[in-house]
Amino acid sequence: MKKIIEKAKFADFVGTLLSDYEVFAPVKNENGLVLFSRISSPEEIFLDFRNSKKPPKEFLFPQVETLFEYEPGKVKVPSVEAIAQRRLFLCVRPCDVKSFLILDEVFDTEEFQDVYYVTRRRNTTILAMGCVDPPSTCFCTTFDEMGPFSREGADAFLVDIGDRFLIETLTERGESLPLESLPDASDEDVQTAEDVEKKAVEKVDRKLELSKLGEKLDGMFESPFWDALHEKCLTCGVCTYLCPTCHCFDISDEALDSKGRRVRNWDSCMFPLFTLQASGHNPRPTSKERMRQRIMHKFNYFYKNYGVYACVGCGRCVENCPVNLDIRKVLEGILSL
Amino acid sequence: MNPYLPRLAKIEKIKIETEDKMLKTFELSFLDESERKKFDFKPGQFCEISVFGKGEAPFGIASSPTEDGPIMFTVNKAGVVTTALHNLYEGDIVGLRGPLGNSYPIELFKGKNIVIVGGGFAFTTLRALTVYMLDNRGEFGEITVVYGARTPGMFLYKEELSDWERRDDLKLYLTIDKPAEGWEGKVGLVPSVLEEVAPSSEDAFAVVCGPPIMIKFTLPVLDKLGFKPEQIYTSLEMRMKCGIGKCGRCNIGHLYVCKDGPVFSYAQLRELPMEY
Amino acid sequence: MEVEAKIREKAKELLESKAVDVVIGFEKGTLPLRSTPAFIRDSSETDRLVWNSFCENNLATYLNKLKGQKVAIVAKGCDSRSVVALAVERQIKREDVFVIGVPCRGMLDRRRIEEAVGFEILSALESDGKLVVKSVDSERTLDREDFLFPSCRSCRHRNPVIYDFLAGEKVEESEVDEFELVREFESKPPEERWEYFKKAFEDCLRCYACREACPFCYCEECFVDSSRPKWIEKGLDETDVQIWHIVRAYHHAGRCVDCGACERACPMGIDLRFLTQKLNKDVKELFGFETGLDPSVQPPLSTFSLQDPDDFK
Amino acid sequence: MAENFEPKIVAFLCNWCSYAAADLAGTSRIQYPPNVRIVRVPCSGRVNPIFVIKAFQSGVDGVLVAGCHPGDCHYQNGNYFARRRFALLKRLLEYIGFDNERLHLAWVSAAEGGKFADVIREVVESVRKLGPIEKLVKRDEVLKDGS
Repeated sequence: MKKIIEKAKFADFVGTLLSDYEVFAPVKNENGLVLFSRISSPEEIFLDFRNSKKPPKEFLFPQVETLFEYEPGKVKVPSVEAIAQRRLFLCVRPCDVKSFLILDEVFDTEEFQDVYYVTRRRNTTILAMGCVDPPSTCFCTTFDEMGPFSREGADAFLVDIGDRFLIETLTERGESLPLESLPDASDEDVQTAEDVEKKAVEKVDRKLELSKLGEKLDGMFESPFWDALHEKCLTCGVCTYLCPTCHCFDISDEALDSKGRRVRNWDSCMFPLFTLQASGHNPRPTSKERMRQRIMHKFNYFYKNYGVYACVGCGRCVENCPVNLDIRKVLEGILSL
Repeated sequence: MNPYLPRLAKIEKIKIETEDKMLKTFELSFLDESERKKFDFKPGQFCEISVFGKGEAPFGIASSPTEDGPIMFTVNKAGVVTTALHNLYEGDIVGLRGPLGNSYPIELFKGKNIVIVGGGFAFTTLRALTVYMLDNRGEFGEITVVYGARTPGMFLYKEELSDWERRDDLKLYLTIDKPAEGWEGKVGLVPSVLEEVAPSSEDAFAVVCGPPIMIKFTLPVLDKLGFKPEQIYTSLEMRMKCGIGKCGRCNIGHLYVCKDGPVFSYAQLRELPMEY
Repeated sequence: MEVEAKIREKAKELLESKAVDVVIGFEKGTLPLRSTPAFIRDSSETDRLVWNSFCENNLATYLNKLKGQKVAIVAKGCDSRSVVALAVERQIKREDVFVIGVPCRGMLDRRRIEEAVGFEILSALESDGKLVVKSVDSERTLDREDFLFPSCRSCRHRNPVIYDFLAGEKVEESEVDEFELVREFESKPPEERWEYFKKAFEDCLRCYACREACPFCYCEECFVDSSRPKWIEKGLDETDVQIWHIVRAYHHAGRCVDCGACERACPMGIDLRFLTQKLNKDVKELFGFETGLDPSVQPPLSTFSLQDPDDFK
Repeated sequence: MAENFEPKIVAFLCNWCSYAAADLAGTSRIQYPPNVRIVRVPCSGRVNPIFVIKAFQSGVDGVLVAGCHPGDCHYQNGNYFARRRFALLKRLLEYIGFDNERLHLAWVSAAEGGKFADVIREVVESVRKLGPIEKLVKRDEVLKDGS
């Protein structure tokens, strides 16, 4: 169904959400960064943003997570209830919503189910919001059925049509949102929303043609392309820590005498310890192997294993790389070989 | 079922395997007996052993599925977890997660001649495979074992090796790098001994585990003996954390050593990039 | 523009004469207001080299990875001090590095520019002290002095301290008190200082961009990566993050040239110079030392003087 | 609360002078508060500032670093390096608003058993006045030790 939320009444709408869900929405913090965080009142929401600095992935796959605590002879797993509250992600961009589907491929396999991720995922309703004015760093339209208004993976979808939002429910979870009191969307509203959508899709013109990518990558493991590419890379963790589809993690124990816990932290293929073995051997010692691994993983290996690229074209790595190593230019370089 | 949750296990027995005391064999038994019954594994699989407060590390299962009771692991003292393990005593509690990974292709090996080539301390899962075949001796053809170590004191499972030497249904060739007094067996590196033993590649499979340098010189010998890549298997070691194909680090090409391995055929490895 | 032409010409000459194996400079970035490091090995490609107000990286950080090669490096004032200090610490051989010095008027902070104009900038043009930024439908002219990086605003070494070739005329040095903000902060009450310290680092991701961007973070194994002993945990615990930053800054006492590369690399916009500038001030006042100015002087923590101040009772 | 608060103090004592002074204080039956836990180091120059910061993070209320008087160092210049290191560390910790009187520095020669006891008493009293440490200490309900 399609309904209308007047912007003036958006705060009330969020108020009703807050009574049923834990709501996570974009917030501008004191240091001026737009991050998704849990809100306690509608006023905290900040909507004049292109996309958040850190992806909302951090609320399904947190940067730090206790797997279990232990005492001598006893292992205590955090109760599932602790992470099973009803939650709602508000105003998530379509690329980030798609990243959840990509993370599902890794964490929600039937052989080994990551209970921490899956519990949160299954209790989260996703209220996405289309990108009316996508920036030049975005290239989401490169990926099939992806774009500033793609609805895949969302329970409901918001379109900003000037002084109001058009909200469209896409799943029954979306239907269960408190929309009864809202007026239905008029044909005119629907038409305006479609125009906004069309304009936005055209704006994302950096569209790469990836059909040949897999076969090119297969043949180029020893290519000198990687020698030229990696030189300026600093092997810091910015591109991986701000990426919505990066899923690598480290497991380590934190202990004090006989008590402690096992913690899962984000990890990065760029870090020295990622593949360093106790013998001192490291199959990926320098930025060359690591940059090659990052590109191969996202655009070759992940595709081979799961049939989808591990990239949604959100542009965060493009914007934040300290040396402006632009992944779009990398892909264009590979495709032109 | 939480795949990251280790089961508690007690160290029943600790045995020092090598003269430099860097390798110890641990026999672990689950605190909860019912876990042992559920723990059915195949030779070649591994487990993640937890030393609480220090971390977790992957170790090949050295005991064979045909041996019930405690599960055997041989640990080389190298990093944080292995050093912590070496500092533990019998009766201490550790965590055990597994069995993980694939195993040697037992079905494929049935009725075939098996050549086992081991080097240094990489004889743990090879022991599991050998004991499994000896306990189901009729199902396999000729078994040839070539096992090399630096010095006589560096062999693992010495008592069993002497038992195997006395068996007539197994050809065992032990070799050490340099002559040592009191040693009558072969002297020489594994690849040269293998060439001398020259097992037939007819209807046979070879399983090779050992330091990279040994593998590098063993492959050409196997090739000369007529072993095709699909007839040669090995078990690889990579840095691992989750052990279940999620934490992203142990990949060779698109395959994860923890989930799609650790056992690979050389036909598979030739298709993958040389990044291990 | 003429500085750019000089850089290109010199680079071409160096490569053609085989004096160097590679020239590290800057080329046009893929985003407006961005230049990106360039590694030029073929003399026909030197036209890729550019010079503008967005050449913000300290290229000296790459010297650690190119040991043994003859390298030419485009260096601003601060970068040239890094070359001196790296040579003093015997990480590079001075004779292996050809310094193409560039007098610098300070680099511009793209994040603050974007925040000031509010629209997404698609192109930018620099002309004598002004910066014209354009989006699809609007345009703004800005005064570059208002958008200098903090380290550039308090910079007293705009001209390279060493160079084998100077691309362009020297600029007048500023007499600004580089530790003015530090002195101001020192006068604040402890609780207020502690609150600022806590808030400054709360967004830290532990992505280590600050470590990787700095020419002086070249340790084989950083103390955060050490497992035996494990000094701090790898997560986002407040004290682990704080200790990471305190010890990282402390490790640069008497080794930091205040180029600001760490701050520019940080994706979360953290005030990283807050700690390093305090140490630079103390090192100057207590031991009379400034990093990277004099190749013959030992860094302060690897030497001592009998007349050092004494806090021990 | 401050009166019965018993601060935990860690003292890094250089083996040749301040550790020997502690011995001397003991053999001379000089009384001093038991709050101090001594870490014996070869020289005050061996004390890495991260030892001090790690101690505070682990909940230690006060740290003393003691070495030989300048000129007496068994290794000639270990204490001179320590002097520079801790001059910078003390000012940096003060700068970030950390209560600086938790870090005490002292030269105590092997013959100064009395001075050693006085220094310990002074450190314990000054840290007792500050109360338990709050800044930089890891507050972690799981990892909190018994006390």
